[in-house]
Amino acid sequence: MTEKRNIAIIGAGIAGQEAASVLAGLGYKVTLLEKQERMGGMLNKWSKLFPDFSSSQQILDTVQVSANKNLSVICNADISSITKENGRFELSDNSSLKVYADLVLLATGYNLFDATLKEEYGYGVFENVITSVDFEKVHKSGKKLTTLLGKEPRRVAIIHCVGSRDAKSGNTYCSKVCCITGVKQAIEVTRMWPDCEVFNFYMDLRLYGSKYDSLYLEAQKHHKVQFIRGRLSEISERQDKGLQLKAEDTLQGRPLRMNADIVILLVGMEACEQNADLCRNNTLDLDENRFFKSKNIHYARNISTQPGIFMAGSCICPMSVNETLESSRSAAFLVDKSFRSVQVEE
Amino acid sequence: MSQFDFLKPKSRQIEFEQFDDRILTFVLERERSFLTCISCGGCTATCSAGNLTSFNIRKIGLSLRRGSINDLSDEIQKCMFCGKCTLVCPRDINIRNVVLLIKKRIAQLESEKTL
Amino acid sequence: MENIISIPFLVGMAYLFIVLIFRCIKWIAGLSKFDKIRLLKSITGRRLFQSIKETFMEALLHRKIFRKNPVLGYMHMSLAFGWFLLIVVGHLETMMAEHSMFVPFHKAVFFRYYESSGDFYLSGFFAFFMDLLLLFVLSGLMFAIVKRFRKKLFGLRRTTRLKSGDKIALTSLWLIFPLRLLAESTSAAVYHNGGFLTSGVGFVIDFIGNPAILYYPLWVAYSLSLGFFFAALPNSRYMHIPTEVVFIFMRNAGIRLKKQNDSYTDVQVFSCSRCGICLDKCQLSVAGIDDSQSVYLLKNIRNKNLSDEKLFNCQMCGRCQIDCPVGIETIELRTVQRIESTRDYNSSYDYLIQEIATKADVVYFAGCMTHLTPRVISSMKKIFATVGEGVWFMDEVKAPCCGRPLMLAGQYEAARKLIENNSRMILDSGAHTLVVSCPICYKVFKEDYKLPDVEVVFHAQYIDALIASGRLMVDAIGLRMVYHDPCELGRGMGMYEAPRRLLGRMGEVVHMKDEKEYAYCCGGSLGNIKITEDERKLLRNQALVAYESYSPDVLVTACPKCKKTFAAGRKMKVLDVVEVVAGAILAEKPQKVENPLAEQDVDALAFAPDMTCNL
Amino acid sequence: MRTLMQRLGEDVRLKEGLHACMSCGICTAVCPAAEYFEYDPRSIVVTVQSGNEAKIRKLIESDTIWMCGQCMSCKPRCPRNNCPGLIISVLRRVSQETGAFVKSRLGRQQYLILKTIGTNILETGYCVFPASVVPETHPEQGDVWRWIYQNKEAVYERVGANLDKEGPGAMRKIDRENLNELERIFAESGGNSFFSTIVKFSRAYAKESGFTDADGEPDMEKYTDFLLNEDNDEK
Repeated sequence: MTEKRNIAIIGAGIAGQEAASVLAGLGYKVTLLEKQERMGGMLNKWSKLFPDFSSSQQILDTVQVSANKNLSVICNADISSITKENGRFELSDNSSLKVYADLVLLATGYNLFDATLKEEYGYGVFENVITSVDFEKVHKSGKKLTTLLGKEPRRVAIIHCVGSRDAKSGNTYCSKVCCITGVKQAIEVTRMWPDCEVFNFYMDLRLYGSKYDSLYLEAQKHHKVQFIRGRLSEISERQDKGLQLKAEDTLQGRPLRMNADIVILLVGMEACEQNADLCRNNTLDLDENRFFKSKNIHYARNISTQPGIFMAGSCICPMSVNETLESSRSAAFLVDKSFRSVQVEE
Repeated sequence: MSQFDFLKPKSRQIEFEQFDDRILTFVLERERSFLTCISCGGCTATCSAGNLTSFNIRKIGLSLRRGSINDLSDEIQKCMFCGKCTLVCPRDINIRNVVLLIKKRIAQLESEKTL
Repeated sequence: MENIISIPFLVGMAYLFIVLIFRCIKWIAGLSKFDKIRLLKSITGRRLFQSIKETFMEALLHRKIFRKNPVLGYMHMSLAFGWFLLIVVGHLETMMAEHSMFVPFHKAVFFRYYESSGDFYLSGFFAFFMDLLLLFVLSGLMFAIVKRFRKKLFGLRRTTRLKSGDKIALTSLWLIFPLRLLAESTSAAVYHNGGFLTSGVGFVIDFIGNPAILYYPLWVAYSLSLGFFFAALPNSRYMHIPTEVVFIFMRNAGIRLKKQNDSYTDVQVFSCSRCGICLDKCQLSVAGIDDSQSVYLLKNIRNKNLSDEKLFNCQMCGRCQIDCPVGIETIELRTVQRIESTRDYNSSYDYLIQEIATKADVVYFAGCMTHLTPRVISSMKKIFATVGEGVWFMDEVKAPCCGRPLMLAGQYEAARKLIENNSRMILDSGAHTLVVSCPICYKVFKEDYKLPDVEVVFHAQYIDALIASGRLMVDAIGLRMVYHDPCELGRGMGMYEAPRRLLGRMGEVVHMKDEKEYAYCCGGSLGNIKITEDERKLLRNQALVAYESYSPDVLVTACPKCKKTFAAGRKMKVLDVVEVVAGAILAEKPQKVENPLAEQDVDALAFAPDMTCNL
Repeated sequence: MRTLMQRLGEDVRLKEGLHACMSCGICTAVCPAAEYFEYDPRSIVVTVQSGNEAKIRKLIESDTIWMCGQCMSCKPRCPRNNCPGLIISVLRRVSQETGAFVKSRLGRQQYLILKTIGTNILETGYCVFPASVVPETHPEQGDVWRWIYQNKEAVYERVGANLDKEGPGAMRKIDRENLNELERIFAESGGNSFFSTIVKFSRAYAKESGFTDADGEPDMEKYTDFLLNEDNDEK
């Protein structure tokens, strides 16, 4: 009976893959659609995970969907529209691809904030300004973080809330994972260069998860990472390509000028631009932050405003890896439940 | 040995009960966005005047919200009104208007000779 | 007894004249000594004719309104010029009938009431011509009535709201000409004369009623409507009619607005006809701000109830001023009010005194806003380095403000202190050229700084000259560009061509409908101190949507504030002119041209695919 | 040359007192000194935590570290188990050892304290002994103390004390044997060398500041006089 039920999952990041595995295991016909060439999504860009420095590859390997007669994967499928006809959903991309399903699970994930939009922080202008994602790339390559001239950095500044909690960037929400990422990367920098001074510039430290605060404590105690409460206003470049930062040390109540060799911008998470396309032709809604809107944020977080469309992972709101996986299992459970209740009614 | 530090019990504590809200109320009635400040300090860091002198626009806002308006009249005069603070504020606070309103209220209080 | 009907008219007229004379005396007395001399000289000299001509063209023919909006122009012209001709021709007619050069005023106005025979030279012609003129005026009146209730037909989105004085004046004005038509028609019916219009209407009246009974009340009503209109005029917006004449004379005499209110402010304020053209130009309405536009500013100044909330809620972009048919200096007037409003505010910049200048040929002043757009600064540095200019970057580390933002807020005294200090620094440097990359700074450096032997140039001009003289070479990079005119640079300083010429050297500048003096404001203006950020976004989006419709590769502007505002809209790539140049610089040996559009490719940071989808 | 940070780090009290501060401010909130002085234990901890040599030097040369009353109210309240009071003790020690204390008014008073309490304890066995609190040099004690001082024999007898006399009882005279023992403790524990360090730096400062006798040697009488009258408000 359930074999005939088709589920389309958009996005083969860890959320999509986890849900696909669970649902295929329950006997549903699952089509997993990925817009990029390969699966894994944003986690491919990460090296190590907070708070335990475990490898992101390990997670990717663990959630990777295995060959299964109930599961088919289509890559390079950039789904841009969902319509419902005769009780079935039709998913199509900009070319000729069409996928039909009885139920849709959105696992489209998130986009990274484009740091060039925060021009005063100099990303794309000054070479020694990098983003947290650039840092992950360096870390993953096994190389050490160096300045543009290949030198050992004496001082690294990590800037929190770039593109998050910032009306000027159009994102007034908190991306939630950047604070702990900043702490993690600060430790990673000091592990690369024990003599390097690392400063974190924050507005509020939002270390909400279990074991996060102990990582914060560890960063201070064992790695001499320093925390300055103050929002960076601008970066300028010195003659020697070093950077000069301007912020206020709000706890001292005085403006602060600091030279740094490298600045890491903790870029926030944004909703995908394609979300709006998917909302066309149906009653799917976005919330005020352009993420998919839940039917109820407490007890129906995975349920969208369009009956038959479910959601998993960071297309709902910014989430960490463990939350994403929990979210996708929860979504799989609700999908299964909805099929069963429909059959009872029949 | 004319004076003794320990015999001068003038408290530094912020006395919330002696809240002088004459400027704060005036500003808040006219610029609601002032309510949302999180004291991130972006304004002070970017401030043109703050880079040249001890002027600290965030602290001015904070003093207002703490109801202490001593020395505010002198401090606010240092603002050059360039608007960089407004341009960097992550909470979209119209800081230029806040400054203008503070100046207006101070001018009013000074003319009433109550400041 | 017969003259009784003219009494309401005469009383109203007398009252109006007394008020007008009183006002004129007050206005002239309120001028400074120099302005009085200027006015006297202009009245006695050749400028008199120019003023008279302008009065005729603008106050009667409404040439400027006609050019902008022919229907609205016709409405104003038919009412003003038609009525004027009715008075003149009516007077001639009376002179002809009375065989006298001097006829009492009321005789001419109520000519058809007094004159029954129609037996004088050219009486037939006059009857026809006067009817034609009346028809002309009535057609205008019809438009006015339609406009009041169907403003959209006139291309106006909104008109102003009326006060009680306006309502009386408006009602009586609307009644004057229909009543005149009816009164003259009943006369025509009784005396069997009149032109094509009055005799025709008279025939109808005769058919449906008794003209002999209606005759007297209608003439009284006509007289009353005139009387009411004249009496209400000084306290209504129709005061603009006589005031505009005074305004034209004063303006032609060379009188200008001061940094404080004087009677010239009053004259400009009273010259506003509240035609509503400025309302339509104002972008604030897209943000739902409907009470602070120029017309309301003038009204509020006149009624002495101008609040700060309205005074400071204006972009100071100058779009309203471009099309004002009366030529009221709305922006300068608002600035004066801001000066008046902030006169008691104190400021002190003693801390600036310690700054010391560096010797250089050229001074570069980036300005506060530019410090938040480091690409502009790095592009400027690249150009200076390429041409080998000896530059002192005056505000590289510490940024004193140019003073313009203070001026926009009305704090001229405070701005002067900054100007003095910055002037000292620039003069101490011994530079011959001051380069600025921000239009806000450019305007104040050009207009309010006294920098003898220092040429103040805007970066677009400077770079254009570098290229023209061969010191800098740029390559055509084939971009299709929309150029946004910054308010302070375009309408503020009249610089439209230099940036376009510069951009034209490298790519195509798209010609647009709303450009140059009609360009949009980006919404980010420092002139507006009350607007919220959300409202600013609505203004910005209006401009962005317009620019998007030309599907350019890039939106180029010449102001850091505009750039930041537009970039935050995330609709298209936004560059400053100097960034375009920096991306197109040709070194001596041609090298690969750097495309300014090339972004740091975020996706390139991902790793080569090591995982396939072949499950 | 050891850095200041190294010097501070060698002290076990720093290990005990500073783990990691998150600037919550509870120490400042509870601190009695912070209520009355320009004194903020939180920012002192932040400075030490930063390890910035220049800032730490500035700190040990300032009045700030001498304002703490060592009540240790901060210790039980810190959510991170830090103890600003202990950190300040360490800062004071380094200030004394390096001679930085003579750079500040409150720091220079180390010499006065040494002359009073330090001398008292070695000579009498008491930190504060009634006979040493002379009304002339302690006007802050007021008129009541002046009367007690003038009539101290009678007053102490009346309350049952055995003031400065042989035998048992409160305020009794400490015998030579015990005083010798005390002195040995001071010699062994480094108390004496600590005292001599303070004296050494104070003498050098006195000389540098022109408080000298005819031979150009430091005149500590004059210097004491100077310290007693140094203006409180010159800050």
